[in-house]
Amino acid sequence: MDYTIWAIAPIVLLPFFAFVINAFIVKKFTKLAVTISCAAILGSFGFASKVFSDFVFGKYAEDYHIHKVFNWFDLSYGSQIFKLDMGIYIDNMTAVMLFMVTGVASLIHIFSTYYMAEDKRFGRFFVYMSLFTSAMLGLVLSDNLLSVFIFWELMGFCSYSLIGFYYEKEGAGNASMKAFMTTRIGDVFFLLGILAIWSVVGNVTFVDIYRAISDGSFNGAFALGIPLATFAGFSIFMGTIGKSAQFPLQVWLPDAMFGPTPCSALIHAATMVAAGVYLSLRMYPLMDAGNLTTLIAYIGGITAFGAATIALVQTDIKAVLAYSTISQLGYMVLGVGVGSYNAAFMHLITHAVFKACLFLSAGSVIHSLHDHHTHEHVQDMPRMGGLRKKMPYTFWAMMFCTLAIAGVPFFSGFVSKDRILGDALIMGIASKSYIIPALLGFAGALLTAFYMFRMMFLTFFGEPRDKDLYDHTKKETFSLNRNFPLLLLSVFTLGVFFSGSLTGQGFVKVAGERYEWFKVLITKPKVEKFASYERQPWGNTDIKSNFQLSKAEYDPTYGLPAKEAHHVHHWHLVGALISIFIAFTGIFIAYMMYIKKAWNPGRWVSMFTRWYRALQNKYYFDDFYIGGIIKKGLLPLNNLLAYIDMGLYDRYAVDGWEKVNRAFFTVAKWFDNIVVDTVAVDGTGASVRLFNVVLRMVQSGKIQLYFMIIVFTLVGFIWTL
Amino acid sequence: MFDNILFILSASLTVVGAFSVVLTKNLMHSCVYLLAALFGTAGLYATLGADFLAATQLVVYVGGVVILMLFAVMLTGGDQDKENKFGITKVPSMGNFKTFLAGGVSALVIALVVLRLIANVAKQNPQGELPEFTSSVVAIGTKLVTDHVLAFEISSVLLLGALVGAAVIARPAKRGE
Amino acid sequence: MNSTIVSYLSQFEGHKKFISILSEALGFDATYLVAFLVFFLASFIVVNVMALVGGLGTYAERKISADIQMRQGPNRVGPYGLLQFLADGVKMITKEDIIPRNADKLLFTIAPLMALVGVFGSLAVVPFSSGFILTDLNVGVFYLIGVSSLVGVAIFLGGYSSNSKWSMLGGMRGASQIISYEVPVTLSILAIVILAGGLSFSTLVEAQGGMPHQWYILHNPFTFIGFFVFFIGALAETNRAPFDLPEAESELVSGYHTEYTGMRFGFFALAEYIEVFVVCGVAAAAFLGGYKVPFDLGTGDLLVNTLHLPPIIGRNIGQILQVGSFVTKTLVLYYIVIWIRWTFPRLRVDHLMTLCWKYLTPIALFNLVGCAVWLYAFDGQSVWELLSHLGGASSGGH
Amino acid sequence: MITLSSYLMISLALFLSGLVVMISRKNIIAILLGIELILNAAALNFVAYTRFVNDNIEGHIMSLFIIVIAAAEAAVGLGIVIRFFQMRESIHIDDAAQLQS
Repeated sequence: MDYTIWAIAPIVLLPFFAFVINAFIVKKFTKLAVTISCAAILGSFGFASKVFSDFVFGKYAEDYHIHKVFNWFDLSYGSQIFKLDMGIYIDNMTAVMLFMVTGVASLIHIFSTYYMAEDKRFGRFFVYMSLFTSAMLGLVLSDNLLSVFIFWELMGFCSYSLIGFYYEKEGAGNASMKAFMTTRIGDVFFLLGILAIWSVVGNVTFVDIYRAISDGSFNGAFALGIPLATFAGFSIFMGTIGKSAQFPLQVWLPDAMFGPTPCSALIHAATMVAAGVYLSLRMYPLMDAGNLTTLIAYIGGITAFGAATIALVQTDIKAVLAYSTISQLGYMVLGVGVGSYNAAFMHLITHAVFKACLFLSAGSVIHSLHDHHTHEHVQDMPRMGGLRKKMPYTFWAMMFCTLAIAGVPFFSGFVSKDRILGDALIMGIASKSYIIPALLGFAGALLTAFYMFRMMFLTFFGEPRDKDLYDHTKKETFSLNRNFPLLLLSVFTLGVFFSGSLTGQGFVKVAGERYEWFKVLITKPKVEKFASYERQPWGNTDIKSNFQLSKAEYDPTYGLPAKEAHHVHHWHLVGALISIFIAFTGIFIAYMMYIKKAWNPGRWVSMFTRWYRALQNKYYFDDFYIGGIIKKGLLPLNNLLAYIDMGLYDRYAVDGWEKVNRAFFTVAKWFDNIVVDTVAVDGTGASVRLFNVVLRMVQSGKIQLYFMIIVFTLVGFIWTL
Repeated sequence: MFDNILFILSASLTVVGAFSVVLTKNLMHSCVYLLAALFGTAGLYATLGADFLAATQLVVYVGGVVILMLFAVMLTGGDQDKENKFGITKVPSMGNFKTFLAGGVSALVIALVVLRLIANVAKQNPQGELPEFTSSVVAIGTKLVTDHVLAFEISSVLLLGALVGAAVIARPAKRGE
Repeated sequence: MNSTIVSYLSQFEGHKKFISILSEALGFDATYLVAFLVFFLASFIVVNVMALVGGLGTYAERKISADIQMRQGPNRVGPYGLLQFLADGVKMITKEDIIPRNADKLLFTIAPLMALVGVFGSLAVVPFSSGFILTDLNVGVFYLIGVSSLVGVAIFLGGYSSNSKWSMLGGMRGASQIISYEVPVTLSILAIVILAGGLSFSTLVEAQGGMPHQWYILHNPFTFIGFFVFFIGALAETNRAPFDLPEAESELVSGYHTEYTGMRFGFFALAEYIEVFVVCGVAAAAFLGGYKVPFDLGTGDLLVNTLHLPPIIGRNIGQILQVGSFVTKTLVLYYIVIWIRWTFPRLRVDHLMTLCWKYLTPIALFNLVGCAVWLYAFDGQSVWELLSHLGGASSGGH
Repeated sequence: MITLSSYLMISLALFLSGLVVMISRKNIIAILLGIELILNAAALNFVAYTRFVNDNIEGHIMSLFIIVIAAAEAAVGLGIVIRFFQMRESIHIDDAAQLQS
C-alpha cells in the first residue's frame, strides 16, 4: 500500500485549514464560512473512507499498519541525543475510528446548519467545530503520546469554548470552567504518565512503548516505590477518567449540557469522551502490564451503574442523555478492565453512532419546542409528551437509537454491550474480584433500558402535558439537513453492520465468520510482535508489516486458560440471555409506569426519599467537591498562603528593607551633594570649559577641513610605514 | 586583442569622466560625467571577468544613484545666494581657486604616497598565468549564502535602514515645525 | 566573448574553412577577427531591423488606433500606407534642427543619443532564437535592467536641458516613473530567475517548453500574477499609455521632447518604439516560452529524423521556426500594448505612484517569496506536474 | 600590456578625482559625487587584486558590499541634503557647520 502523506494528512488538515480560514472570514462571510467548514469535513470524510475501505475491505484480516515518522525538532548535541518525532500511526483501529469520527462529525455539521441557523453566532460555532474535529482526528492519527497530549489539550480548549458558547446564559461560563478544570486534573496525571514513560523508554511512540513492555524495560523500574508500569498506567488512566468522565471525575459532563446540542452530540459521541477510551485502549498493554485491570473494571462498573441511577430521576432530556453517556462510557471502561478489548472498542463505535443520533434527535425536539412566552427552547420532559405525531421522523430515529442503547437484540448496542457484559461475567466466574463489576454492569443495563424508555415515553407518548406548547409546535416536515443525519445514523444502529450475527453472539447468523469483521480486525496489540520492531528513521514511507494475522489467531478464548475456554461460549450464552431478559424487564417497567400508569413512580419515590434526594443531587459529588475539597481544603490553604505572603513577607521583609534603605539614602544624599556634585561635577565642568576655549578653534564644523586633516594624518601614517 | 581594446575604451572613459567631474563648473554636467566614469568602471569590471559586478554597477548606479543625484540637484536648485546669514561672502558653490588649490595639494601628496606603493607592486609585477574567464554569478551566489551570509544579512538590514531612514529624513516638514 | 551567434556558426564547415583561408591570407590566426566580423554583421542586422521595427511600430500604432476609432489611418504612401514611416523619416531628417537658446547644449545633444544607446544596448541579450542571440551573457537579465535604465536618465536629461517648464515636468515624471516601476518589474523577473536558476536569457527560455502549459506564466499561481505585474510595470517603464504621463499632451504639451525637433525627436520616438519591442520580447522570453516551438521542432531533430534532411538544413529550419515563434509572441504582446493605449484613459500622477508602491511592489514581493517557497516545497514542479502526480497517487490506491 | 598596475593607476585617478571633488567643491551634492568616485576606486582595486593576485572571488564580494553601501549612502545622503535644503534653503557645505538647527 503506497500511501503518501498527502493521502492521509488532509484528514486532519482540511478541517484545520477550514478553521484557520474561517477564523478570519467568519464575521463578514458567515455563509461562506459554514460552507467551508462543511465541505472540509466532508472532504476529510472522503479521505478517511479511502483509508477505512483499504483497511477493512482491502486488507481484510491482516494486521497491517502504516507508521510515518517525521522529525519535529532535534536538540541533539554531540552524543546527547534528544529528538522529538511526530508521526502518523494507522492500524485497523485507527482506520475504523477515523471513519467513525469523520462520518459522525459530518452528519453533525450538516445537522448544525439546521439547528444553529438562527443563532447570532452561527459562523463562530462552525469555527470551533472545525478545530474540534481536526483536533480529534489529529489525536486519532497520532503515533505518540506527546502529540496525543497536544491534541487532547486542544480538544479541552475547544470543549471549553463550545460549552461556554452561550456565554450570556447564566451558568454556561461556570460550566465551561468546570469542564476545563475537572479534565485538567486528569490531564496533569496524563502528563505525569508521559514523563514516567519517557524516563524508561526514552520515547513515547506507541510502538516503542509496546516494545519496551515486551522486552521488559519496565521491570525493575520504580516511581515513588510503585512499579513504574503501574504508576504510568494509572496516570494515563487518570487522563481517561478525566476526559471520559469516569467516577470520580464525572461531574463536568452533565454541565456540558450548556453548550448547543450539536456540540453536545460531538463531545459525547464522536470526539472528546471517545478520546479517553481510545487512549486507554491504545495503552491497554501498559495497563495490563501494570496490573491495573481490576481497578479499571471497578471504576467502569461503578460509573456504569452510578450514572444510570442518576439518570433515573432527571427531567431534562439532555441530562438523561448526558448521564446515559457517562454510564455507557463506564461500560467501555469496564470492557477495557475485563480484557474485552474488541468489545470495548466496538461499544465505542456503536455508542458513537447511536448517541450522536440521540443527541441530534433531542436537538431536533428541543429546537421545535419553542416557548413563546419566555422565548426559550424547552428541554423539560414534563412539558413534553405526545410528540410522536408532531415529529414522526425524529421519533423513529430516536426510537431506533433507544432500542440500541437499551440492548434490544438485533441492534448494535446489544451486540457490543452484551459482549462486554458476557466477558465480565466470564471474568467474574474465573476470578472472584471481577464479580462486583459484572453485577454492577448487569444492574446498569436494567436501569439503562428503564430510563431510556422512560425518556421516550415521557417525550413522545401519552397525552401532551403542556397543551399550549404542544399546539404551537409545528409539524415536522422532512428537511434534508434536519432529518437526513438522524435517519442515516439510525439506520446504522442495526447490529448487522457490526457483527455477522444479528445478536452478536452467534445465535442468529446471517453470514459466516467472514463478516465478523470487527472481531477479526480489532485485536489486542500483541506486544511481543513489536519486540523486533526497528525504530524507523524519520520521513520513511511505509512499513510493510511482517506480522500477518491468520484467522486461526483470532481466538475466542479471550486469553483464558485452555481448560476454561470451552465454557466460554456457554457463559456468553447465559450472559446474552440475561441481557435480553434485563432489557425487556426494564422496558416493561417503564411501560407499566408511564404508559399504563399501573405503577405509580411517586410511590417509589416516597419509599426511597433519601435515595431520591441523593440521586437528584448527583450523589452530592458537586457539593463534596465544592463544599468539601475546595471550601474546606483549598480555601484555608489559600488564605494561609496569602497571610504568609502579605502579613509576614510584605510587612517584615519588604517594608523592613525599605527602612534600611532610607537610612542609607540619607547618608548617600549628603555624600552626593558635597563630594560628587560640588567637587567632582562642577570641578570637571570648569576644567572642560578651559579646554573648550582651545578646542573650539579646531572644531569649526567645516567638514572639508576635517577631511583634509584626515587626509594628511593618513598620509603621515602611510609615509612612516 | 579585443580585451585590450575594451580595456583601453573603458579606461579612457573612466579617467576622462572622472577628470571631467573635477573640471566642470556645472553640477548637472558633473553628474553626467560621473555617469560616464561609472560606465567605464563597469567596463573595467567586465575586462576583469567580474560580469555580475559589472551588471550590478549598471543597475545600481545608472538606474539608481545617478538618477537620484539628478533628482536631488533638481529639487535643491542650482545656484545659491552668494552671502550667508551674517552677510559674509561665501565660497562659490562649485569651488574657487583657493579650494582647488587645497584639493590639488592634498591630491598631490596622496598621489605621491600611493604612487610609491604602486611602484612596489609594479616591481614585483605579480602577473602569472591568468585563470580562464568563468562566470562569477554562481560562485558569488554560493559565497554570499555560505561564507559571507552574516555580511549579506547585515547589508540587507543596512539597506532596509537606509530605505526607511531616507524616507523619514526626506519627508516634508509638517506645518508648524 | 561568449557570443552565441559565433558559437552557433562555428559548428558549420564553411565557417572553419573561411577562417583557415583568411588565416593563410593574413598570416595570423583570424578566429577572433572572424568572430568580430560576424558579431559586427549580426549587430548591424539587428540594429537595422530594429530600426525598421521601430518605424513600422509607428505605422502599426496609427493603423491600429485608426481601426479602433473606426478611421482609415495612413493609406496614401505605398500599399495600405505601409511606407508612411519612410515618408515620416524623410520629413524628420529634412526638418531644421533647433536647439533652444537657453538650453544646456551638451545635455540637449546627448540625451536622445543616450536613449538610443540604452535601447540598442539592451538588444544585445534579447534571445531571438537559440542560435541567434547577439551575446548570451551570464547576467543577461541583470544587464538588460541596468542598460535600459539609461533611457530614464536620457529622458530626465532631455527634460532638464530643454529649459522649459513642460519638458522639465515631463522629464521628472518620466524618471521617477521609470525608477519606481523598475522595482516591481525586477522583482517579478527575479521570481522567474529563482525558478529557472540562472540569470541568462537562454537559461530562462530553456527552462520552459513549447506548449503553453510549460510556460512560466502557467507554471504556478505566483508566476501567473507575476506576468501581469511585469506587464503593467513594463508599460509604465516604457511610458506607454495609460502611463504616458511624461508626454501627456493635455497637460504638458508633449512632455520631455517638447523642444526637440527633427531627427532628435525621431530618436526619442524610435527609442520608445524599440523599447516597447524589447520589453515585449523580454516578457515573451521570460513568461511565454520565448523562442520555444511546440513538439521540439526548434531543435530540428524531428525534421531531420522524419524528413531525412541533412542535419545542417534541419537545424537552420529549426532556427527559423524559433525566430518565428519568438517574433510572433512578441508582436502579439506589441499589439496588446497598442490596444491598451487606445483603450484606457491616462492615470493621474499620484495614482501612478500609489499603484506602483502600494499595489504592484507588495504583490511582486509576495510573488517572489511565493515562488521561492514553491520551489522549495514542490521542487520546482509546475501545477500541472503536481496535479498529474496527485492523480497518479490517488489512483494508485493501496 | 595590461597588468595589475594599470588598473591601480586608473583606480588612483578615480580616487584623486574624488578627493579633489570632495575637498574643493562647496556643494553637498557635488561632495557626494566625489564620495561615489572614491568608493568606486576602492571597489575597482578589490576586483583587480582578486583577478591578478589571489585567484578567488572574495574581492568581488567585497566590491558588491561596497556598491551596496554606496547605494545606501547615496539614498540617506541625498535624503539629508533635501531635508537640509528644506530647513536652510541652501546646500552649501559651510551652512552645515552646526549640529543643531
